[in-house]
Amino acid sequence: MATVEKTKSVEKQKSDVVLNYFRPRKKLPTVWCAGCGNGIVMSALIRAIDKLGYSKDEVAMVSGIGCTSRMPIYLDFSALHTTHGRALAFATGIKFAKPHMKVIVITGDGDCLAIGGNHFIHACRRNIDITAILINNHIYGMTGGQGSPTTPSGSISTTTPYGNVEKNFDPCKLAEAAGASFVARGTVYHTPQLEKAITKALDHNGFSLVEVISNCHTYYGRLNRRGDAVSMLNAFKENSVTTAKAKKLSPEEMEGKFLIGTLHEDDRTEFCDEYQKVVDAHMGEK
Amino acid sequence: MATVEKTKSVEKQKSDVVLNYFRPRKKLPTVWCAGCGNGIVMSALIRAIDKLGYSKDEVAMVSGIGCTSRMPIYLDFSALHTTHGRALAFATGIKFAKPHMKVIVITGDGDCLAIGGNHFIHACRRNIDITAILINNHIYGMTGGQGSPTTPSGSISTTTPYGNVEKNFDPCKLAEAAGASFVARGTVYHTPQLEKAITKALDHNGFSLVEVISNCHTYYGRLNRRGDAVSMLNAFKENSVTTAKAKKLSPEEMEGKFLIGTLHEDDRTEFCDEYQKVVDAHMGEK
Amino acid sequence: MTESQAAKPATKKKGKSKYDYSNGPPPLEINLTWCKACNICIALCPTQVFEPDSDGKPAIARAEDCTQCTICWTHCPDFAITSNYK
Amino acid sequence: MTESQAAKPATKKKGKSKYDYSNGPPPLEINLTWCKACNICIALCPTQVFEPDSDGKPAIARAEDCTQCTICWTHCPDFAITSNYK
Amino acid sequence: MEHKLLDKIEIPHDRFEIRLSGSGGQGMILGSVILAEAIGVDYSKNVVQTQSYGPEARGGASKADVVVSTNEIYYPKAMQLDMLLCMTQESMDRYYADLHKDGVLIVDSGLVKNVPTETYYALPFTKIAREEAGHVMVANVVALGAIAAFTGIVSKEDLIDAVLKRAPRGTEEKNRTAVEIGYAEAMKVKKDPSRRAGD
Amino acid sequence: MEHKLLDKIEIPHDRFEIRLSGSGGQGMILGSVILAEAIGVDYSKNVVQTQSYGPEARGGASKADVVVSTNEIYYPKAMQLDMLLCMTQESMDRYYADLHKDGVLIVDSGLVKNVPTETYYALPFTKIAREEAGHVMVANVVALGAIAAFTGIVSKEDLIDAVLKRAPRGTEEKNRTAVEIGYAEAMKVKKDPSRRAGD
Amino acid sequence: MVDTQRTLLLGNLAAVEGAIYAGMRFYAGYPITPSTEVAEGCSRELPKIGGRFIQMEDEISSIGAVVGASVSGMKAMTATSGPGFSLMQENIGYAYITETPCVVINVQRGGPSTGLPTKVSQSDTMQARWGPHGDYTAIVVAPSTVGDTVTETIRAFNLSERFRTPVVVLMDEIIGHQRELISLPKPGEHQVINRVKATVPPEEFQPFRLTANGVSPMAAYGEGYRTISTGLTHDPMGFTTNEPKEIKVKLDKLRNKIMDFRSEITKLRVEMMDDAEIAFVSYGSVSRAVLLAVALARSAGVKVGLVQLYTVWPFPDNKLRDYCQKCHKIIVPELNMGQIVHEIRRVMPPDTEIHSLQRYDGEILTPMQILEKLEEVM
Amino acid sequence: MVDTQRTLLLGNLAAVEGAIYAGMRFYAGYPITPSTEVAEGCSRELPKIGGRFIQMEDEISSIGAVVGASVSGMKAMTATSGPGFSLMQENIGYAYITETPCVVINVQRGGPSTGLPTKVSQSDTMQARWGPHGDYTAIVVAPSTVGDTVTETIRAFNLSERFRTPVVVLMDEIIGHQRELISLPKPGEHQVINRVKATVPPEEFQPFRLTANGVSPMAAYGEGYRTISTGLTHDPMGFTTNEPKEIKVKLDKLRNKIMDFRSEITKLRVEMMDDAEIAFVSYGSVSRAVLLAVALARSAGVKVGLVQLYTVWPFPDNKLRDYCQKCHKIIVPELNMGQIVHEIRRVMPPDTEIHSLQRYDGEILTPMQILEKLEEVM
Ligand SMILES: Cc1ncc(C[n+]2csc(CCOP(=O)(O)OP(=O)(O)O)c2C)c(N)n1
Ligand SMILES: Cc1ncc(C[n+]2csc(CCOP(=O)(O)OP(=O)(O)O)c2C)c(N)n1
Ligand code: SF4
Ligand code: SF4
Ligand code: SF4
Ligand code: SF4
Ligand code: SF4
Ligand code: SF4
Ligand SMILES: [Mg+2]
Ligand SMILES: [Mg+2]
Repeated sequence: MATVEKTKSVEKQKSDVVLNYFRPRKKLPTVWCAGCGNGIVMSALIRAIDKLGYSKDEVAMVSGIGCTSRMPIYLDFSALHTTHGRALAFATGIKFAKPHMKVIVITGDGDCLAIGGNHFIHACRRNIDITAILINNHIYGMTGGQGSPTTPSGSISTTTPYGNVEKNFDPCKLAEAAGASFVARGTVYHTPQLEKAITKALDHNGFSLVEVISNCHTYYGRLNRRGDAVSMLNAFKENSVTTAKAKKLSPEEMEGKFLIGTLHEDDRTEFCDEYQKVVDAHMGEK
Repeated sequence: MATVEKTKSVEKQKSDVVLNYFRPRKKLPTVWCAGCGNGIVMSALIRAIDKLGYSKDEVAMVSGIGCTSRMPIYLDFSALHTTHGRALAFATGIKFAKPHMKVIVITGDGDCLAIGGNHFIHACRRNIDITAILINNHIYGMTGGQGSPTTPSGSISTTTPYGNVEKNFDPCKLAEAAGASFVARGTVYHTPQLEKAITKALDHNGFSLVEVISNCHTYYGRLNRRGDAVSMLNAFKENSVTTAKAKKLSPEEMEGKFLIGTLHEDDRTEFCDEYQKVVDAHMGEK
Repeated sequence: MTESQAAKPATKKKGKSKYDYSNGPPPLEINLTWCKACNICIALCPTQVFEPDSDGKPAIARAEDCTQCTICWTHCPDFAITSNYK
Repeated sequence: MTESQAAKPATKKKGKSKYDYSNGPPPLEINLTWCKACNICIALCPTQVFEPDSDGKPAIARAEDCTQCTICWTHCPDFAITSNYK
Repeated sequence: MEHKLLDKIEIPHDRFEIRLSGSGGQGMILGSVILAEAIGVDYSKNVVQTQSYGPEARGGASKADVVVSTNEIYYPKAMQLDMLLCMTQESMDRYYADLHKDGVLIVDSGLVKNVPTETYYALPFTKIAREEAGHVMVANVVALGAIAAFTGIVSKEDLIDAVLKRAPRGTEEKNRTAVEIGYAEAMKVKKDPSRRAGD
Repeated sequence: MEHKLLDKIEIPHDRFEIRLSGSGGQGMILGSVILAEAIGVDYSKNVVQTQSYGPEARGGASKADVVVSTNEIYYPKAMQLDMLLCMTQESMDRYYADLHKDGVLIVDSGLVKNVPTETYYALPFTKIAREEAGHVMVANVVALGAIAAFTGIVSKEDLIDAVLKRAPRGTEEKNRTAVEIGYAEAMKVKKDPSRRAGD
Repeated sequence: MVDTQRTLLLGNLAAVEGAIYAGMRFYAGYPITPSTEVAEGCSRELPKIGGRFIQMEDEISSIGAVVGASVSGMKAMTATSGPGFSLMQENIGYAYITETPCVVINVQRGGPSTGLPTKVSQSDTMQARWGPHGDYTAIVVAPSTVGDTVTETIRAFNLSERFRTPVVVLMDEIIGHQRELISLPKPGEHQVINRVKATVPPEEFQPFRLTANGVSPMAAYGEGYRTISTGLTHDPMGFTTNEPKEIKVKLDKLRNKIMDFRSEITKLRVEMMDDAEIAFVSYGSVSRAVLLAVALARSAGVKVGLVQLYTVWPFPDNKLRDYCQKCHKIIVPELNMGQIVHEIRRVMPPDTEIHSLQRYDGEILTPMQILEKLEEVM
Repeated sequence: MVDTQRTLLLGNLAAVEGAIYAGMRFYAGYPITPSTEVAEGCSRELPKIGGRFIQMEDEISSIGAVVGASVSGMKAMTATSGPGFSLMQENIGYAYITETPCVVINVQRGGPSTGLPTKVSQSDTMQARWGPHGDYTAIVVAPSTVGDTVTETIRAFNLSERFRTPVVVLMDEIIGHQRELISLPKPGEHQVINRVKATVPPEEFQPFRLTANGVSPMAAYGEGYRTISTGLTHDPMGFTTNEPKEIKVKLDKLRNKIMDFRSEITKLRVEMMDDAEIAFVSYGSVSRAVLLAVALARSAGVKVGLVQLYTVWPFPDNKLRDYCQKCHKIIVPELNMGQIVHEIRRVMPPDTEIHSLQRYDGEILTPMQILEKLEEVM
């Protein structure tokens, strides 16, 4: 029996690793709707953190306001659930004050790109070593389904009742143009790839963005007849193309599809490192 | 004599056209330092407007706060000198309320890209028909020489006394990634090209950006030993390459140089036009 | 029972798992308190291991078909599924 | 004076203007109240038409060399130069 | 504590307070809106509708109140319910205390098992909806029909009009049937005192 | 108006108020800072320095005040100047009214042509700087030397120390010379009453 | 727009109806609980009447766009709640100094910070007066029912246009999220005020001219008057100034144009005050609980009345003093830790006992709690 | 850092010196006149002592980064002026509810809006108390000289760390832009308070536990305590709550931890009040003009004194009443349209005559103007 016990616990490790990371005394289940992609991202994130072997004390998790942004409440890290859109600003303070910590920002498409757009592009520009996980469900979930900067043109939301007349951002393109040194996209359907993308992002020194295409079937799905969580997940599978595969496809074949995988990577110098050089050069001066 | 008189006034028109556009009862000279590029941009802008034949009443000019942003005070258009960084937000209200007006935003690198960065990327995203003239002097002039998001890495400013450790934005790249449909760059040295770029931008339906590399010799120049206005103008000449010429240059030859000319142009639909379609479709419904 | 007995891949059969759960614990543990009956695991399992119970929550109906492919538990948004084998 | 007399391009000479200002007004008008003596016009004029006066403001020293190239007035940040000819 | 003033005061019976309660997906809020609109057809009645907002409204417990009065409604929230509908056990446990001692309690007998009183009306609204009205989604409308019958606060006809105004195109008949069945079943229960409790 | 209280009050002479004025580029602010630091070497003296900010400071008129007292300086701004330096006509016109009737007026005689009084000291600071101290930039320092001589508020030695602390590397000699010349020229004027005005 | 027969209307949508009635044709906003239905309503209704709705990137730009639309000639508004209202303060200040008419609806929820998004509060009352930096004078109105919300929103626009100033409508979660059967006003039933337009020739026009009633006529864009609005302190031409005298003139104008007409602006509901010895003074949704409590107390023979402030700012010093002159006790029930009660203390004669009744746990004061307080004070 | 011998120091740089003395090692800010020299000073000084300076993209992110640095364990501050202070309100509210120590310097200039960037004002006094939405209690200190600025900035940090709350230092353009010869404090000369750190085992730790003095010990990041701070109303664990009882506990905590210790927080300078019949009450730079006016009036035999508020908020109700008990007249000179004067009216006995002396044209009140007012009132 002893052998079995041991084997069992060893083998079980990967699937229940997330259980080791819940914040003590915080009760589950989460506030999220049944089937919400947020939980899928959370478990991929935890597996990535666990794989990289960070101690819980060296991780800080920061979020703004939104369904997505509730995530840090559940996890056993130092956490700041801040004001709407400002997570990256607070996170910049933490990272700069404690450069040895791994600072992870969890943010939604509204939080990160609407009200928080400026902090987003500036964190990219500074290339500060923060990993931002942007859960893009194409809508404001928390407030009940208003349009966001990623709501596709033509889509219905409670503030675009006749179809969205605005264009939507490509957050990855924006991040790269602003200066982020690692940019990847995943979906809640492609969980192994998502885990890998997050792992790479965390391991990268510099600002890293992982955009995760996710389902808010409660609002986006319902208003746009995209069905339930399952149908939306399946749609992500059908509409996504890996960067490798994309090279072989014609523009027509790519029509209506989106890329997943690592979209950009470079090795520009990191903000805190550069600042440290200034300190080293001037420390002790009068 | 009569003939001469007439000839003279006709011929003089182009050089003194700016005189016809000063705001009545507002006294000159401007607040700007001797040699400040802002005045050079202002006169190019006026020539472009005059060439396009807009009536004064159909132009609205909006700015934020900064040396640059004082420009609308001097010109005989409906004008809003708003709060720091927010010009594009106010301008969006004007354009959307009065879609037939030509709305021009005058903004500085701090105004547009630091505090105003979010409004900038969202105006680009919406592709609303506003022309933004971004006078990039690589520093906060008005407040006395602090670093801005375009201050080059390594440069001295009063808040980067040991050299800027941050990276700087490329505003044109950012605008394009955010969705602007016309993007051009000019300098205060290249006045004919600048006039042309502004003319094109004004004539474009959609969000247009003209980044103008300009001199703040008072702060940027002095702190970084770039000499006076004249030396800075000459440096712009030496360090810029037209898009046409750039095609023939190797990356090494492009090192330290920047591009001027039209950098991006597309014909995506414009925000007010698209909204009008919704109104047309639903007008009168109960 | 020895290690080799527990969860040993059986001979490969189409639609059949290579694991043999007959002597060990069930392939997966389901936390019905956390489960919100979203249906994702039930729908995505490639070998239809689950059937919905009366609350719509997953019940293991065909344990023997579970290939430990990880799909259900990496997709469960409520951390309600853990594997006993992988 | 007829139109053809005023500001007629003279024969092309290097460093010499094709305009002949001898019978007309000076090539340019300078508004010394607005001028802030920034030196730009003086430095950028390709034919060195200006000399700085005691305040550092431009004085037309070599009118005959002005080619009406537009450089000085399109670069004057204080709208202080207007051309009488172009 | 002795209350000289409070003991003298009695809340006048010019108000009728109704609460519909259940879980997020059961349409309690829409039900209360329809009920309020139906009652309001009578111009002599003032109606205020309120509901619970927040995370609860998205899945957990959900409640919606309708206050009716022929006078100006000063206080918009329910104080002592004259009628309480419970579509889940959780809502039963949570809101029963708010019911006036003479208030009417109505429960979905298929879903609510423990009722802390003996005087209440019980009908299996969800089951009726599924089996007789064609879809579980109209359980709330079945319940509205029953409320009309049990309380008389609104006529069946006004209720049907109000339901149809809000019914998505194509579901009109299903909804009309739901009201009719709810109303009829309730009338049966009402007339047969032996069926007042239990199921 | 009759002021029973105000008429009784006299501002005590425990303060000495100095204003340096000119145009943006003339270094009046730096001059006032150096002057304040030089005076402050004497621990018995309190010193407050203030200056004009805003668009003026960038090119137009510029002024900087130094208030000195052996007591706590309650009010930091100048009220009635005991000394006024004017390096431009504009500053002359603007600030003369702030000078106490017994105050000392010092002007750059090369730049200030109209002086509304006959009792003042005039020296061509800018010209001296250009011609004798090697650079027009040190005109403010020449003026400081003269101020030391005219007012005695600070010793030449303390002034030189203060100037050298602020002088950019490589300009020390130029600056020392500037103080010396300013001081010497002023002493000449001071000793020769006939030279007190005009130039 | 729903028709004018009786309709079950959500409080937040009543604000939309009132605004449209008053002539609002431009809405810019950013969603936030519990105000979101105002935005959603506008997004549905405005296209139908040729109006314009835009969801901006945040609250700062929302009020910015509103001011932009207003200076160019439209009646414009935005709606938000605590966190968004805090973000708007700088640009509300801009509207004050540029004298730009516009309406800002704040559907209050519990604070500070993100606080209690779905719970009621009246804790932004002082902020509505003092939120932006600098000196200015604010007009703030507060409805208490769904019906009120229609009329007070109309009044807010009227005051805004009349006085060329931003007006804040202080709603709260209870009002915003309750539905009531009301009859919408028919055309002509309420007065609709429009800003006084410039009529003098453009070359004589001074956009911030001092006038007898303190309010300067305003020119829309595109009509021949090309004016400048700036957030820098300015003279009557709108030109920036650093001259102490001109600065004082401008700041006095901002105050006097409102304070000189205070009695025209302040509005109170007065119930059973004729012989009242104890008065309740309240505003917003809590007033309804007070109304019931007063009615009940009267039925028990207590001489008590209610003064309800429909205008919270400027504070109705004189009117309140008048109505309460016979009261030796005043009870001030508020859904906060005591805000307007300080104003009442300031205004009332020193011998008046002022009692603050506070609730700040996300719930509304009940009539019973109000009666308990009354009993305690009696 | 300049050495401790006498040095001619700009007011804004005095704030830097005070902050560094108090242990500030993190500055995040956005330049704005007339506060910019605070940022510039920090950018120069902090690298020399291993501290960190960052210029953020705006004021919202500046206070955000400051809070981030503080929760992670550093003493942090930012500095700004009116427009930036308005923008910071939402995140200052976040610091209130999360009980995060930090210091915000507001070097006041004329408002509203962009107003008068280079001119003095005290018109953000009420905003410093009521700027963020919701209920909370603010601590605000106000220096009046360059020397004060050093000590008040140290005190601000001490109060902030002691009470786990943001503290605002209300400076103004005059103080910020004047230079004075002062001696910097030597190490040990002033007490430096550090936040009480968590000591219980992590599994027992409650980051917002109710304690006898109302202040909960705080854990820095990376030290074994992994806590959550949220802007949603929360329980002692920091977990969000909608329970009325828990909400009340939290809001009471925010108030009581400060109001119960008011006398420890309030600080006044009292000059010649022993026999004073008329008192001036003032704060900030204008106090210096008052001091001179009082001295001059005394020399003419007038029994007048000064109470200067170094702590503006919480308002020192009792202390002020005590000091002024013999005064039948109080004059309140302010560089605004009358703000703190309302508090004084609220606090003082009804028979005290309160006179407001206002100046709001960008200039400072002169001793002569103050004496004129005194004469008028006498
Ligand atoms: C300053 C401010 N404005 C608005 C809100 C309201 N608000 C809360 S969450 C949210 C949008 C959330 O959308 P997103 O970031 O996409 O997250 P999701 O809920 O979709 O995960 C909004 C607008 C707020 N809390 N604060
Ligand atoms: C909210 C706010 N923050 C800061 C400032 C101060 N400020 C005025 S102009 C300016 C920077 C201007 O830089 P830029 O936009 O590059 O214009 P320039 O003066 O260089 O033309 C700053 C920070 C302000 N006025 N308002
Ligand atoms: S509303 Fe949307 S985003 Fe929010 S929890 Fe539900 S499904 Fe997820
Ligand atoms: S400070 Fe710089 S940007 Fe401003 S006016 Fe002078 S040169 Fe131009
Ligand atoms: S692990 Fe794979 S095969 Fe097994 S139940 Fe889950 S999804 Fe089905
Ligand atoms: S995926 Fe998880 S929450 Fe969803 S039904 Fe399966 S076990 Fe339940
Ligand atoms: S027009 Fe050309 S040639 Fe003539 S003065 Fe100007 S710069 Fe010189
Ligand atoms: S360019 Fe214009 S401002 Fe400059 S020196 Fe010439 S005329 Fe004067
Ligand atoms: Mg979202
Ligand atoms: Mg700039």
